[in-house]
Amino acid sequence: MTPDDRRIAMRLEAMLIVADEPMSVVNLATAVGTPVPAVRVALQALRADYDGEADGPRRGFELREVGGGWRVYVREELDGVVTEFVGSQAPARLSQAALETLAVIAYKQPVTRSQVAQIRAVNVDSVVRTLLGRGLITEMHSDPETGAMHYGTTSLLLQKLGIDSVDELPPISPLLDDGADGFEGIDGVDAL
Amino acid sequence: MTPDDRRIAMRLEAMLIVADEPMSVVNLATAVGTPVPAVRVALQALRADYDGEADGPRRGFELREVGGGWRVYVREELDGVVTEFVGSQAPARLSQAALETLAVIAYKQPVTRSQVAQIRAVNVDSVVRTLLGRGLITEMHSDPETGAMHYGTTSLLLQKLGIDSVDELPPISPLLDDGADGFEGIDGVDAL
Amino acid sequence: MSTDERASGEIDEGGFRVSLSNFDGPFDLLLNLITKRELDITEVSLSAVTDEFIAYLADLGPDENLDEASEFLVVAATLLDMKVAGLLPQGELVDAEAVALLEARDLLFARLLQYRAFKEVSVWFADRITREDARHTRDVPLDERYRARTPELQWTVSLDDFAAIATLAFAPREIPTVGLDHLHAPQVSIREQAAIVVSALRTSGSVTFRELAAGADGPGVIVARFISILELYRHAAVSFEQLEPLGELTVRWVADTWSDENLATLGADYDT
Repeated sequence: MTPDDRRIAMRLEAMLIVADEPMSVVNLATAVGTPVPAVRVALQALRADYDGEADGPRRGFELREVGGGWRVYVREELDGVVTEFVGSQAPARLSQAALETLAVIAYKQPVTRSQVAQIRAVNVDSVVRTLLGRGLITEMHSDPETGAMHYGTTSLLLQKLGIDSVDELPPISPLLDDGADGFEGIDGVDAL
Repeated sequence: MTPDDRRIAMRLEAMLIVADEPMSVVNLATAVGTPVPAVRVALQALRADYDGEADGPRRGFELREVGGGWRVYVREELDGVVTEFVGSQAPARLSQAALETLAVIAYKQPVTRSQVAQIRAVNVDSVVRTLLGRGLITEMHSDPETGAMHYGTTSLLLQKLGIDSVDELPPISPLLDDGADGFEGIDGVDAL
Repeated sequence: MSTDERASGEIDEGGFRVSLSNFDGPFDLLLNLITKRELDITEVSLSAVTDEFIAYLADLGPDENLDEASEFLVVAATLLDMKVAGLLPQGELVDAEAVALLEARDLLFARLLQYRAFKEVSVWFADRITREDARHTRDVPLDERYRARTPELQWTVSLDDFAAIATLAFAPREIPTVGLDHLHAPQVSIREQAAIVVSALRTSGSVTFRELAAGADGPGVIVARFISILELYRHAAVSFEQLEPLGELTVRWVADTWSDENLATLGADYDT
C-alpha cells in the first residue's frame, strides 16, 4: 500500500466512523477529495483489512456495502455481545427523571432538548436517548435555523396512557406563575 | 497477541463501535465478560494499534480516554475532512463569567454557591443555573446543617475539556498555597 | 499570547494604578511582583491601596466595562468584608478565624490572587472547550436489532399520575435561596446617626468606636454610625487611629470648621 493509498484510507476511515447511515461512494469521494474509482478500490481494501485478510487482525467491526452505501457495523458474529449488554443496561422501569422529562415533552411538543433542559434545570441528553430508545418519543423535525431537533411523543406513549391523542392529556394546574408563559400553544392549558 | 487477547479486543471493538458516550472500563469489562485489569491492558493495546504503534497502519480514528470512559474519535488531524462534510454547527459559547464560575467549581468541588460567590465577589445564581442546564455541573449533596447545596463537575464537562478526570486539570497558581491557611476548602488545590 | 500577558494586558487597559512609597505603577504589576515574590507583601500599605482604589472607583465612568473591572469587585468586597469584620467581631461574611489568621492586608492580596488564579485558568477552560468542540466522535444511534432483547418496559403510570408528574416537572425549579424578605430592617438615617456621633466627638474630642457603638439599638444603627464616620472622614472632620489590625479603633475630631450645614449634606450618597 502506497503512502498515498494510506492517506486516502485514513480519510475514509474518519468519514466512516462518524457516518450514521450508509455513505455513497460519490459522497465519500467528495469528502476525501479523491476520484470515485480510487475510493472504490480503497473501500474494498479497508473491508478486507477489517476482515483480517490483509496483514492486520480481524476487527470487531466490519465495513458493509448496504443500500448503495458503505457503513461500519458490528461484526455479525459479535452481535450477541452488544445485544446482551444493551439488554442488561436497559432498566425495566423508567426513572423519575425520565418520567418528568417525558411529561414535559408530552405537554410541550414539539420541543427541543435545550428547552426541556431549561424547564427541568438539568441536562436531559441521556434521558432523551433512553426515551428515544424506548420508542416513547420520536424526532419530529429539526429547526431550519439552528438545526436543533424537536421531539414529540409517539403512539406507543398514548397506548400506554390509554388515550387516543395528546388532546386527551389532562389539563395541568397552573401553579406555575412564571412557567405559564411556556405553555402557549397547548390547548387545554390555555383553557385554564 | 494471543488468540484470547484477540478475542477480547474484537469484543471491545464491537462495544466501542456502538457506544454513544464514553464507556467506563467497568461497563466494558461487564460487556465482554473479562476482568477489569485485562480490559484495561487490551484498551491500551487497541489505542496503540489505532495509532499505528503496533504492526498495523495508523487509523483515521483513534481511541481516547475521556470523561471517565473510552470512546472512538476521528483522529484530530482529520477533523477538517469531517467538519467540511458534516458541517457541524458551533455550540453556544460560555460567557467569561460562566467559565470563571466553572473553574472555581472544578477546583473547589464540592462547593456551595455562596463559596463560589465569595471568590468571584458577585452573585453567581444565574450562572450556576446555566451550568446546571448545560449538564456541566451537578448537585452533589446538601449540607446537613445549613441545607446549602454543594456542586461538582460532571463527566460531560470532562468530555468537553477532553480530559479523563479532574486530576488532569492544570495546577493553578502555586501562590494559592500560601494564603490557603485561611481558606477552607483549598486543600483540593494543594493536592494537585 | 500567554495567559499571563493576556491577563495583564487586560488590566493595564483598565488602568487602576497605585502610587505607594515603594511602588508606582499598574496595580496588576504590583500583584505580579507579589506573586513572583519580588515585592514583600508586608511592605505594601493597605490603607494607601484602599485610598487609591476609592479614588479609582470615583473616576470610573458609568460606561466602564464592569466585566473587565471584576477584579476590582473582589477588592471592594474584601475591603467591605474587613470593615464589617472590624465592626462586628463575629461577622458572618468573613470567617472570624480566617481574619485572625491573616492580617487584613494578606487577606486582600490572598483573595485577589486566588480570584486571579481562577480567572487565568478559565482561559485554559475556554481553549480546551473550543478545541474539543472541533473534535468528532462516533455518535451513531443504536441499531434497532440490538434492542430486541431489551426487557419489556413496565409501565405503571396512570393518566392522572402522568399529569401529576407533569405538574411537578413544570413547577419552577428555583435554586433554593435563603430569603431575606422576613428581615424588616427599619430605616436608619445616616444623618441622624452622624449627628449623634458628631455631638459625642465634639464633646470628648476622641472616642473609641466601641464607645460610639455602645447603646446603639441593633446592628443597623451600628452600621449607620460606622458609615457616618466614614462620611465624616471624607469631609476631613475626623481621623482614625488603630494600633493593630482588628484592634481598638479610636476616632478623633479634627475639623477646624464645622457647621450643621455640613451635617445636612452628609450621607447624601446613601439617599434613595
